[in-house]
Amino acid sequence: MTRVEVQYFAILREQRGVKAESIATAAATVAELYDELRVRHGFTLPGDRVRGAVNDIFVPASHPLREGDRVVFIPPVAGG
Amino acid sequence: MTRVEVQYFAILREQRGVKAESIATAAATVAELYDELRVRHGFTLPGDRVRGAVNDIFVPASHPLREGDRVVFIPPVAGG
Amino acid sequence: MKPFAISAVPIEVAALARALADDRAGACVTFEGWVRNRNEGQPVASLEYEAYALLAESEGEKILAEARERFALTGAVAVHRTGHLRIGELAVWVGVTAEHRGAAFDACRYIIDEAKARLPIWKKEHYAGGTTAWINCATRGEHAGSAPP
Amino acid sequence: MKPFAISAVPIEVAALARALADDRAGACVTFEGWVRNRNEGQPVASLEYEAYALLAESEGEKILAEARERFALTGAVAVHRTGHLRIGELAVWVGVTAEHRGAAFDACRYIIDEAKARLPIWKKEHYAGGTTAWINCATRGEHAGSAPP
Repeated sequence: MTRVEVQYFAILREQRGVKAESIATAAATVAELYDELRVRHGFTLPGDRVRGAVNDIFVPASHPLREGDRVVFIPPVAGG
Repeated sequence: MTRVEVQYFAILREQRGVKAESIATAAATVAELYDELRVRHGFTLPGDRVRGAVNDIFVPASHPLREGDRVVFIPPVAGG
Repeated sequence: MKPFAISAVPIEVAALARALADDRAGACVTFEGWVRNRNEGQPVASLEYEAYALLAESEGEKILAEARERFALTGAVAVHRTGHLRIGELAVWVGVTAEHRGAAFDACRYIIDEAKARLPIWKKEHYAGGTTAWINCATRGEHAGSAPP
Repeated sequence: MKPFAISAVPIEVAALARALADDRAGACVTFEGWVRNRNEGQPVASLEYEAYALLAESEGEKILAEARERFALTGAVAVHRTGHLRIGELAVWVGVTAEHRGAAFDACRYIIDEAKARLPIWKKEHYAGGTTAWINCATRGEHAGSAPP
């Protein structure tokens, strides 16, 4: 199990009801972690609409998780 | 003879030494008046580099002069 | 002053503009994004901006650096608000200076276009009846960041 | 307030910007033309602007009306200085508002491009040694006004 700190923004923060939480996960990648959390928390955004950041840097979905990482899931931006 | 009021700006004002003057002329058009004044005052700008305005409206070079008109000769603008 | 900043308090335009003063500059182009009273035909009461500030600032600085590389600029500064804003309030400010106006216009446009597409900043519209919506968070909208994951 | 003005005194940007406030507007683009310290490689000490004010104002209003016709604007204002200006001083200000930023950028650019090409306003550069030159008055430069004579 890997322990990571997860931060939420915007619609994800509202759907989760907290800004951040500490998670122990068997997920190996950012994408796997999102899928796990999506099921657990009922997030409406599919995984391919969400980008990941680890330790405040954008990362690909396949980015591996390491102990102590700060992971942020980034909903689509307003753009307008 | 037609009496008109002539106003000068920028390089024409400097070369003439006054901002405005009253002129009695035999010239029939704006272009003819400029040619007459260019010779008399030694203006360096050729006629085709100068636009005319009569009574504060741009006019073509062939515009006829009438008694009491206010005529302005407009050097090329800075543009930059 | 940081060239790109996220601000939770009203943007002080006068101070930003003063910071851009430069004897070599002949042109200054600014863009201001204001909260408008309707969006896609629907009346809007107010707007809430939320930012992932750390990443928004580093991505914002990257955008300004790209603009300086692509265009002949003398200066470039930008600030984006967060928090709950009223109609007419200033949400984002971009200021660019250059010797000539072409570069200033093109760079200012580049910066705001990239900022809107890439910064992890979200907006939530509040409507007259008390309902709200996160804009583009549902199914539309672009990914934040410069490259797809 | 006149939408286009020639001003012999310093341009008050704050008042002009306030006049553009509009709840429907989501974008405000401004252009400022500043007196810069060199032109075409030559150091400039100061700049003098002379305008045929009456015709410059009517031609300026025409340009603003064209911009309103071509682009979806909520507002457009411009002011051009006359007189002797120091390096860094504001010579011309254009402010445009629109629902969306594309129209605001395009219109602001249109207005300043047309203003520079068409308004009967001349500039005289003063150099360090005390010499001066009317810019483009000699052999280059465009005719003022919208149509050739």
